[in-house]
Amino acid sequence: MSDPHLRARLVVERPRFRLDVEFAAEAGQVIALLGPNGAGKTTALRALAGLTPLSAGDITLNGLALHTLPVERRPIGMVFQDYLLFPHLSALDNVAFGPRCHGASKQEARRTAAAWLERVGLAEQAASRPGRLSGGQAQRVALARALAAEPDLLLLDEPLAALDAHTRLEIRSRLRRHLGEFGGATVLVTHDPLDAMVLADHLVVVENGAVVQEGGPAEVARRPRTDYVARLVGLNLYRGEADEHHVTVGDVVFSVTERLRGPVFIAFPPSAVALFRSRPDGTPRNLWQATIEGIERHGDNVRVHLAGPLAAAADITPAAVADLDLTAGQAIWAAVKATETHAYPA
Amino acid sequence: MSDPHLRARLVVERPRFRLDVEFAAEAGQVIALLGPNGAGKTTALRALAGLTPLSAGDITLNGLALHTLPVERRPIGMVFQDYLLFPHLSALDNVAFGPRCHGASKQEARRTAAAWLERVGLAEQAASRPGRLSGGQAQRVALARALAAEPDLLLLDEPLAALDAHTRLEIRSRLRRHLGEFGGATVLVTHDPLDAMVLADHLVVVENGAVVQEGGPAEVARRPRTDYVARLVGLNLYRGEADEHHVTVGDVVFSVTERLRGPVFIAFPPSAVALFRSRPDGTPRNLWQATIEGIERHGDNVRVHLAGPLAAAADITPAAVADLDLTAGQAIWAAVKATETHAYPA
Amino acid sequence: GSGDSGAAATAAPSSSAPAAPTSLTVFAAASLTETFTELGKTFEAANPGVKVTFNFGSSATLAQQITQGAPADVFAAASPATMKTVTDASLAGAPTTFVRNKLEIAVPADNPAKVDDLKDLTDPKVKVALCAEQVPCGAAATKALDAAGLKVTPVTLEQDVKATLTKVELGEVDAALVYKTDVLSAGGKVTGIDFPEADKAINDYPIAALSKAPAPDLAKKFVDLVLSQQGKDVLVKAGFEAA
Amino acid sequence: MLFALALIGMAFLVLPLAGLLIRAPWSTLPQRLGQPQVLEALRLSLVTATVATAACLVLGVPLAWLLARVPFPGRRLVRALVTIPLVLPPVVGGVALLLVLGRRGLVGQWLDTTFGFSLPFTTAGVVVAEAFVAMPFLVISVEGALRAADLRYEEAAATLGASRWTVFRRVTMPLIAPGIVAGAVLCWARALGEFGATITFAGNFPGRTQTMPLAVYLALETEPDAAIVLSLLLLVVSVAILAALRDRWVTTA
Amino acid sequence: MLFALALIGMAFLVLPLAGLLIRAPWSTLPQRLGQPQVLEALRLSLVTATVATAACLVLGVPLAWLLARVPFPGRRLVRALVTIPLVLPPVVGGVALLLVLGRRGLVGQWLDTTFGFSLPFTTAGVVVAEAFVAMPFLVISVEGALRAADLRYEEAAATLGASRWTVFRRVTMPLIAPGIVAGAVLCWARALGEFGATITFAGNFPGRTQTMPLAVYLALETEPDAAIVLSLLLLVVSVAILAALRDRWVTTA
Ligand SMILES: Nc1ncnc2c1ncn2[C@@H]1O[C@H](COP(=O)(O)OP(=O)(O)OP(=O)(O)O)[C@@H](O)[C@H]1O
Ligand SMILES: Nc1ncnc2c1ncn2[C@@H]1O[C@H](COP(=O)(O)OP(=O)(O)OP(=O)(O)O)[C@@H](O)[C@H]1O
Ligand SMILES: [Mg+2]
Ligand SMILES: [Mg+2]
Repeated sequence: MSDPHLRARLVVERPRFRLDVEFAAEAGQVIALLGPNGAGKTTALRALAGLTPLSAGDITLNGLALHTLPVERRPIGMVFQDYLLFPHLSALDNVAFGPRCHGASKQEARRTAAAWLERVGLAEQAASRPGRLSGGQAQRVALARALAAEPDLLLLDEPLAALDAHTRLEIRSRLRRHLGEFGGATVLVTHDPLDAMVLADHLVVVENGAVVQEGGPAEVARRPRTDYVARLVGLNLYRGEADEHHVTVGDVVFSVTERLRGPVFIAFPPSAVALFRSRPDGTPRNLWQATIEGIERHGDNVRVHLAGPLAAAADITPAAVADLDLTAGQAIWAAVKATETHAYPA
Repeated sequence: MSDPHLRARLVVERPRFRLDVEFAAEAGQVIALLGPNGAGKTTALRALAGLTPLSAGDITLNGLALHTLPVERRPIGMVFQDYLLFPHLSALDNVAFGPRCHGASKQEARRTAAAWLERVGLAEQAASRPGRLSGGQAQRVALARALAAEPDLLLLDEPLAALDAHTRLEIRSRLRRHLGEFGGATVLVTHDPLDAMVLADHLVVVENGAVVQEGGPAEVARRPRTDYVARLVGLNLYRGEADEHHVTVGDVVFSVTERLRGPVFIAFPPSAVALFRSRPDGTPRNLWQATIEGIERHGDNVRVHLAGPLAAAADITPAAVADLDLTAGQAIWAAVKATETHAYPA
Repeated sequence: GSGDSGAAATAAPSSSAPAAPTSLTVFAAASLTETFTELGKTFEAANPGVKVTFNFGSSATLAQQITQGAPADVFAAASPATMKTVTDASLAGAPTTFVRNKLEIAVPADNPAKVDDLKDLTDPKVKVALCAEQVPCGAAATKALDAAGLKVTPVTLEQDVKATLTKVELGEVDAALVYKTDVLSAGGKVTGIDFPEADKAINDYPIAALSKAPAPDLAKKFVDLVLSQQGKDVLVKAGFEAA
Repeated sequence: MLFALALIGMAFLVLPLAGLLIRAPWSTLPQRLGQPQVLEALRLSLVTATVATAACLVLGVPLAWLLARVPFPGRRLVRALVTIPLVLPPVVGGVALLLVLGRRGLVGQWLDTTFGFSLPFTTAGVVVAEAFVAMPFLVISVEGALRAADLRYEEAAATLGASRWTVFRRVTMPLIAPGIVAGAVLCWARALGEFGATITFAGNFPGRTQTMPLAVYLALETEPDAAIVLSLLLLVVSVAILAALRDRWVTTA
Repeated sequence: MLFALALIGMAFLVLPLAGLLIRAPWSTLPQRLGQPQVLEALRLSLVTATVATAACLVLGVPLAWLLARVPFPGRRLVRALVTIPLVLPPVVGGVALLLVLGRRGLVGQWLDTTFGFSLPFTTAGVVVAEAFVAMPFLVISVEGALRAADLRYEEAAATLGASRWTVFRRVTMPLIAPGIVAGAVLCWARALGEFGATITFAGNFPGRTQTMPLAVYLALETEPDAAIVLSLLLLVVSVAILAALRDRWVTTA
């Protein structure tokens, strides 16, 4: 088949918001929709499911014109951002709901459901009503419920958001395993770059209702094209003008290893930024004076937010903070090793 | 004052669950309740708020016997796991609700509310009903609503869970700033170790309704005492028997830099684990044979889960994966540098 | 003894109404409940194997039901007007007046307003209840008051005579114009006071066998029973005046 | 404030009962209640009210769903028309039923000539009259519950492949169970107390169409004290049934 | 399936209206409606039903709240007792009211001797009778809505410092607005159609206590056609008011 499994163009008009995105996925592929709060990710998923009507556009799944079908005829499974488990049914019956709708007998459906609950590690809670489940337990049941319907297209709205770190790791790898076995396409909405990187084959970054970047996870992580994406993957990102091995960003000139001309992006990780109380000697490249805007613990390190000609984040060790005696509002010199920068055409 | 600002002993009995925790906090301190799904964190918060009756125990806040007061007389602010914004009120009126209940005039309350919405970056959404807010926007409104009531004790049930990475960073630092200014105590429930580390002065780890570990973030991160905590802070953790510089864990013997005797914990990060296709030469210490259980991308690296005498995680570069030609089920040798292990009394 | 067996017969599920002529259906004004029930038993005793079923209700409702095709054999109304709607629809032959009812002043047993004749009702301090003009007792009351040349301002115009009587029984009003039969049925709770103008406002009760009666022979027999001396005795005992 | 108002409201509803209790002729009570006609009327009342409620549930819940969930032209009007039997004085309601379902009525004529079957003056007619008067209570309560319910559960069910009917049966209905129970209680109680439409449409035949309220009416004509006894019996039985039933429904719902 | 049932339900409720329309004496209609007593009765009906509904809202919503939210011993019984006026044949309800609030009633006697004020035969008496009969509809609908509502919003309000009364007023009430509207509609419609208790308790005097249903009933005695005209007038007016009002309430709620 030359046509992709899923191809969608989704246009939704709202009074003060317009969504217009387009993407495609091969069978077995996982697409992650990433984007800031209010970007339109949930809206896009709802449009795929048929819960929000399209203003324009179309959806083709496996040759089927999905946008012409009512919700219940679309071969989809969906996990909602706030679960929406049926409060009057036990966890088991929640999961059995999909199979029953697809014609399984009561017993059969319950057997399937029990197997799914087992797989998400909730066999013990099978008889509990959703009101008695903790937040994370509820989300796992929602996941099982969507998967048990054996959909062709799986729609996940932040399926891992409420899970604790441990469970998250487990469920993430289980989800990955299932998505690997899964013949259909998956569209995953998430905020968590790690989830996106681990689970998705293809990222679609949405901001303000439009696609601002898409590509493989590695590609997106390495070459962010917007501030949001850069922050997501933990990079500092600027737009500059390249002239061979030099890139000028405002008043600051960077040496880079790439050889480029014209408008480019330049990106480097916070850990590549070194801070100095006084101007260091040597070449004036990759060096600028900044003001400390804030300091916060960040894992084992400390993240320093810099204002000045370039807004940047720098990660340094707690020891260094003590040595440099850093406080907010203080002026400081920042430098980046040329080998740690990465430049690419804008 | 020698007494802490907040001192609580909370006992809640449920048919198949018993919560029994005790903690204290100084004025201005932030306590994080960490724990796996279903551990009882939400239950503990609800008990503090008076929404779930205590089976036994007491709560003293600033000399006040909190457990004797009805919910509405307790000087608390609470952010719920699923927000619970009033669906019939605009974002502004949701936030103004607390001030109004505390006697402010309608105008005054709205002014306060507008200021709070501004602070969480939602001035534009002031007139929207909760049904029209995205998940993250809703959570920020919930945060503003709790803070606007100017409580003495702030209860946060995963206040950052639905936020995107960028907003999260912002709100987290704003929250931190506010918590810094805040004179009362804060109890924060979270799954996210980063949130806990950044925001909290003191961690209380709850598992199965009981406190399993508590202490400063650095202390807990460095010396986890349960599997859950270890995984949370990204360490491999084992319980062993120390004899001077050697610690025996099952069949494996580790060399450690500490000098201890008797039962100890030993911990090391996944990045400290090296993998070899065949038995490496040299000292047999810190070396064991394992089976690969699973492999997943993990940030820029790859995380390999090992089974065998020790269940462990190892982080290696993608290049190394290719070199070693790793696949699930394969047998492999694992080794840890003595300098990267950390042992402490159990 | 006999009450029990009668009740048992009543309780037995009677199969569809328009059955063999072993069953007679009588539609009668609610004020005839007691007397007609007694006559029904007499009729059943005289005609073994026949079961009499009554449908008691407001005369107007009964007339409405008959014009809409109710399977009735006999209709006994509390006013000539309601009977007229049935005869006008040619559903009954000429009706016969079988009994009359006369007005009395009813006052509570303790007679708080010290009423003793019709003139006392014009006192504005006396609360009076009358029947609405649309119902027979109201029409009769108007006639009587007109005949006496008195003008009474009542506090209420009741929908039927029983409701009027209830107001007296409970002491809500000090006096009311109701039928003699009603005063009698209330036992000692109200006192009746006769007045001369009552003779000018007598209400007739007509009865007729219906032309589409499922059991025409039995219908005729029942009408005859009501009109017989035996029937009259029962009715007069309850306070009616013989026609 | 809330408590005070609630207590006044409660007193207003319950005090008149006290009046009846004081007035009741306790000495002759057992003898009056022992009469077979009384039990017959009570049985008939309970059976017809229950059957009428069942019929109202079957027809009324879908109607409420239609009004709450399916937009169609004229919905406003239909919604208002549904309240008609509420506003119509019951006796007129009975006349209207006679005009339509009576032996000479619009539909009744056809029923009579085709099947030789006629509703008025039968127990089925009592059920029809009660259902007609009581159904709006059910429809309006259930519609209110449907409007208050969270639509998104129904969306979730649709994404799992549930048809409209399945969504309705397995998600909507259980979610609004308290509303349906409330509506059914109203409906049942209204049917149990129904008088005007019943006596007009179905007549007043002991054992066949004479329900308790009709028996009370006749008793009022002859012995007012007996009427109070009958009313008390009806009250005690219905209150007992509701108290027993509703709590069970409410808790399992 | 759903549609079919809903349509049958709708037909059942609306068809009898058709019967009335066919039977109505259209030629003499304008003349009949022009009579001043008719308009007087209509005005009185609308005013008393509206005042009675307002009274029921003030007393009934707190009562519903008490029954739904505050556990107290005997709650089951009280909940069942609230349905009494539903089951009580209205005429008996009127008698019960007289026994308590009449001139010689338990409370009425005291009212009469202390204030020289007596409820029967006054417009206020009509309101009392209508409120007594209609309040259970409101209480039960609102209680159902309260039970179906999500308690956790009330919890959230309490953590923000809202007293029970504030929670009730600013959170509970708006959240269950559709339920309250449904209850108020039932209550109003029931009050508008109320006949038996009104005539028994308040009597029937044109301009003071004669509401439309009373006028209809008396018209039935002499001219059934006039009764149909009056009923239709009552129907049209109430349907128009409900259609106009409810959609506005429902959408702003
Ligand atoms: N029912 C609605 N009616 C009108 N506007 C809405 C509605 N739901 C959401 N919006 C608006 O549409 C935009 C997109 O919302 P959406 O829920 O799709 O965001 P999102 O990307 O899922 O955000 P989040 O990550 O916070 O969940 C937002 O500006 C939101 O305010
Ligand atoms: N209303 C309830 N009735 C009975 N048991 C409950 C109820 N709510 C929660 N539980 C049980 O109590 C335990 C603790 O639940 P709780 O919600 O406090 O967990 P949690 O630590 O907040 O988890 P999560 O991180 O998933 O939100 C769980 O086992 C849960 O199943
Ligand atoms: Mg969203
Ligand atoms: Mg929780």
